[in-house]
Amino acid sequence: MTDAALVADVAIWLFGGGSVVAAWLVFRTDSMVRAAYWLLASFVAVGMVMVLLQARFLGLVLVLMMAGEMTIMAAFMVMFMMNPAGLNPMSMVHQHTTAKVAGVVAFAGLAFVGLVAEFPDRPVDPASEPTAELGEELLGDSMLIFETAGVTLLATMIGAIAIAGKRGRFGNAQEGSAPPPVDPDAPAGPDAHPSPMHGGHGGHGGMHH
Amino acid sequence: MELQLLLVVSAALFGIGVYGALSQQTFVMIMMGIELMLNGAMLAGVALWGVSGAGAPKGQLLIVIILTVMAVEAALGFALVIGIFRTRQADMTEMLDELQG
Amino acid sequence: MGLLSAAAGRAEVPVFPVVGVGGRQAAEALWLMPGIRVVDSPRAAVLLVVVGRLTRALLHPTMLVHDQLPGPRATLWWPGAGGATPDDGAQGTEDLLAALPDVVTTVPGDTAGLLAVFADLLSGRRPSGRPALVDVEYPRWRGVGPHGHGGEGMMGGVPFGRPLAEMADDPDGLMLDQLPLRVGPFFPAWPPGLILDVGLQGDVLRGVAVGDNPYRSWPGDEPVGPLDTALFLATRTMATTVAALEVARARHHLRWLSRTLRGHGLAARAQRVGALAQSLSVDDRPVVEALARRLGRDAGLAAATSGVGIVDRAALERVGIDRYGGPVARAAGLGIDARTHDPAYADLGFAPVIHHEGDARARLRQRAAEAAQALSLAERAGEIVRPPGRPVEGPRGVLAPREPLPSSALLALLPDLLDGLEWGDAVTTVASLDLDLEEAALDQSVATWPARTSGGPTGASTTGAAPTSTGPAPTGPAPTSRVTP
Amino acid sequence: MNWSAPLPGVVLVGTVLVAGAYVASVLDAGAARLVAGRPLRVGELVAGPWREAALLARIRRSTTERPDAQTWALAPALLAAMAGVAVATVPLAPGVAVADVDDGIVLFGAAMAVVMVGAFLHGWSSNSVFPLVGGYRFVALALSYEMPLALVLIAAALPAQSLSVGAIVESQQGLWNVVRQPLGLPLFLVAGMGLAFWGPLGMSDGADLAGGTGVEASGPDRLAWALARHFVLVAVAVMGAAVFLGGWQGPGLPGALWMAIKTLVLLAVVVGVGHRVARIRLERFVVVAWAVLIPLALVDVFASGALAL
Amino acid sequence: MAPFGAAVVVVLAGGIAVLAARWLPPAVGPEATAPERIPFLGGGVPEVHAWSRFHIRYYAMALLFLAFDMEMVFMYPWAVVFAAEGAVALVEMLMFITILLLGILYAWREGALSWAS
Repeated sequence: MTDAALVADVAIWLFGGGSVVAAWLVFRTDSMVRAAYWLLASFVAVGMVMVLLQARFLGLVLVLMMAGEMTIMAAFMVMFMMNPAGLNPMSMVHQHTTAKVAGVVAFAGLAFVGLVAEFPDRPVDPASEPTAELGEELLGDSMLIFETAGVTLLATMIGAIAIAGKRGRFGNAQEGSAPPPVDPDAPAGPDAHPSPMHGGHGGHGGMHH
Repeated sequence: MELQLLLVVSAALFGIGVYGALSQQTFVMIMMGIELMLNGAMLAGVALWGVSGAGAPKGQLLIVIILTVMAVEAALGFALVIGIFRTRQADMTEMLDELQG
Repeated sequence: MGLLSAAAGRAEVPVFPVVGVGGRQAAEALWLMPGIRVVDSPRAAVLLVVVGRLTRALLHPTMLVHDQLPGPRATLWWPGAGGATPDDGAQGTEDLLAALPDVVTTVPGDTAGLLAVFADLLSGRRPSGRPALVDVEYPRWRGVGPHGHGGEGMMGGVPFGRPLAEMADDPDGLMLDQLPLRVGPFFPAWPPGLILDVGLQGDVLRGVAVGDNPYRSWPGDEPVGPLDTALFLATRTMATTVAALEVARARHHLRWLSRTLRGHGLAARAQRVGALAQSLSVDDRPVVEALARRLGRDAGLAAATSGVGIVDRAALERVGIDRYGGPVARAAGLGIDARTHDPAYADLGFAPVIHHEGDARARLRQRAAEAAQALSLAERAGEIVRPPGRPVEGPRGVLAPREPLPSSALLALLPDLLDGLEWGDAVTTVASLDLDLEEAALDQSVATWPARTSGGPTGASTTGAAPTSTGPAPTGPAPTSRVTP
Repeated sequence: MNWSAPLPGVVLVGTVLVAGAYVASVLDAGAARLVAGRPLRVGELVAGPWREAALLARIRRSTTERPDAQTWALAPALLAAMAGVAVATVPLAPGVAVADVDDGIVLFGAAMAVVMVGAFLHGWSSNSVFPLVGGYRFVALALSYEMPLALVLIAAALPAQSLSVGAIVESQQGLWNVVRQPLGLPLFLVAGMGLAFWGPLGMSDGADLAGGTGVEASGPDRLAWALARHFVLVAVAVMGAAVFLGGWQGPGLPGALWMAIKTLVLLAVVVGVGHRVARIRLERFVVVAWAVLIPLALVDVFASGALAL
Repeated sequence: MAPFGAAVVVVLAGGIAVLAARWLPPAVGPEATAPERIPFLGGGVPEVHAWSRFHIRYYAMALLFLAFDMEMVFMYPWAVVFAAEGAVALVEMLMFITILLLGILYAWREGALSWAS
């Protein structure tokens, strides 16, 4: 085994192991932003493994796509999760045992198949140009799949916006929508806020030396 | 040997994804579980393509399709979360059950 | 380390200004001083420069901002800024400033003194300022309860000393968290002293209220002053030349333009305009006219301001600005201007500049055009003298006997105007109104300006910043007015 | 020399980034003085960045009540690392490229996508309102400029029939892309300004937020963030010079010098625009990006494609 | 593979260098006091943590991005083989893009790109 091949092998193990660790941390953190970016880390590690396996374009494009997607994921999770930064320790799980068992079973089953099944040893030619081959495939035999993807994405865009948005320019006051907030805790005027000098907030109100 | 270990790694990713998708209560966290499962699937696909599939273009196409599925799932998933939250102020599956029941 | 400190000691001095009573002009002059960089956040500053006189309500914010300077840090005090005598109410501020450690008192605009303090700090000859506020222990916070929640549910309790934000309705239909914020009085994008209580939902303001005016809590007798409109207020007792008034008006508008340009991320262009304002004379008319044309055409500024903060006639009438006129009203199509009926202007062919859109861009173009118009009037006015006592058109509107000053009315616009705006648009809107909290404080504490007879800080003695040079009298025929009716 | 070896590669990329960041800040200060109408004191300009850096290194690091310290520290590191990768993909002279991979512009795109993560984290981590709003602003900005950025690079790849930056440079023999694809460079620079949140696209760190994502950063943290931001700007300029201005090609002078000159020109353009054009409203930019910039970038792609046939 | 290795090395080196810059020998003072750590609000004291359910106003645009971004995955390989495949490739991609542009058009018409007001 040459040095370069050894380095590549070690790198594959490091990234492979890293992807699993990062994936596990996704569900071990209370901060939604961290969870999303641990997932991104897992994707990046898998992308690097792909690069090392000669699927260079796919590995890089996975990183490119997921960086955007996971940032959006983080933004949405922060938007819709109570306590999004995990300031209060929390546990948002149910049917924990079932889930654990299912996870382990899925892992064991798939790993067993992976270890037992016989796969032919036909590695990809390092001199090949996988990006160009993918392009030819897309424009040639799989042209319909390619165009179908376009239609699917169009349907996704329209569907997503129709579901998520309100009719018309969303956000403008519309019939039936709530009036401006009358939140008892919202600032209503100067008197609503005790001056920091007197009130003190959670023990932080400053005092003079 | 390399292939087998990569498949074990992808099985681990898939297993963690299954655990996450089943155990989490919020929609978005469930989506993360699903994305992890797809991540494992992609890794397995590329491993088979690179080590055993002699770099057949169809293998790459499969990964591209998985990527598309992920994008579609994410976009529609988030849209649903917004839509549901807009109507019910609920972001957890169980809260949804209660509201339905 | 020595080399590093030596290099650091010669860097531009990052300064965070704290603007007290009468300190606004001196604080703005900081922007033009060589070797000094005014920064937006105390975390980036080394020196805290207290300009003018503090009030009781400004003390805690000052101490807090002082502590937010990371250190090495020091506090400079520039009393007597803006034309007041140095000990004008200094005693009160001194008592207040005793709460801050090691305050160095120097003369306003004293760059050398400021640089010396900075160099001493970095060389270690001067110790970094100790914290002004008492340290408190952060409460321990750990989860209790069935799911490891923080004792009172996931959202309850006060983790790390503060509660979490609570949800509020939104016209968008998504009931998400709204942060109750009290921003000011030293928020750099706002006029000094402005405190706004806002609910921030995402980056959109919900429920805006103007907080107590901190300039009203002066410990001494004299609450405010000198105002930046001092010369105009002085006309009640003092005869002034029309030329002097108009140059002062042009200077006022140029200073506002400079602040606005800075707010839109154009600090360098703001410096140029600020320097022009400082040395303004009638001779600068062509320069100012060119500037007004350029700013009116500027596509970037247009994109940043058009359609933002629209003040319509109804809003003007609701808060009573239709009584004052002023650039805000004229930018919304209301052609009120005291100069129209002022006999001193009768021979000058004056007609008010008017814009109709009523948005921030219209106000920008309005003030730029009025600055140019003012210089043109000054040029033609020659030695015309205006007798005291009549209502005068100030830079923010009509100053009439037994009427409050315009700033309070402008402040009253804010709650309705800002509600529902994105944060950046709200900042643009606030800046475009040319608010002055000192003027508003005077209003609320001393009622109407002509009722008082003593000179006081707003009187004729405090026109230090007002121009006396009106430039050479125009020769030849008066230039044609560029006024757009 | 084998520039792909670890040590020479890191040294080369590091040199380019640091030298570029230094030149960019000197240019920036110079442009500010020109626009402000103040005297250009060359000595002060040249020493300025070092003094500023020394000062920041002497200032204490501040923190907030309950920040996410790790992600806060990670943010500038991410930006710097990604700027490094971006520079590494570009051949700086004939045969001098650290990582001129065959999917170069994809690697560049991936690196620049991760910039969004870094900038968002920088805003999020301090648990303070203004940085938070700034971080979210950057996400909106990035989602808007990212597509035009990738599209104009794809258009440049069409004549080269390759995604490698080296091949794109070679394909400009005789005719630079700035002429062949006139829409490309302006769109690229707009996107590049967004990447470095510079000038009119500096909403995330704007004055209306008192400095946005950087409000709570002081001392070394502020230095790291400023450096990282300048690194990204340099990466953009280097990539722009290679893809649109013919890279190291040019008559007479050595290739590396041509590359340096072209990079400098682009830096000067961006810095100059930054002092002349007001900060744009985020909402307006989002609409313009989707309704104008993306269609324009697509026109660029298909026009370039038709031309390349 | 060597250039990719170089890229990875550059990532690590750049990241580590900037992380290390945080531990330059600055004037390390005493631990920050509680008031020193209060986030900047222009002199005000925040009542609540800034971390909250942040209402992003551009969520519709973000959804649009998720779907539209996929176009990149198809376009990069297309660019490589474009010249070899010729006009057919141009037409196919034009069709694909036109379909996607309809999505943007729809979103724009729906006002999904605009902010709340």
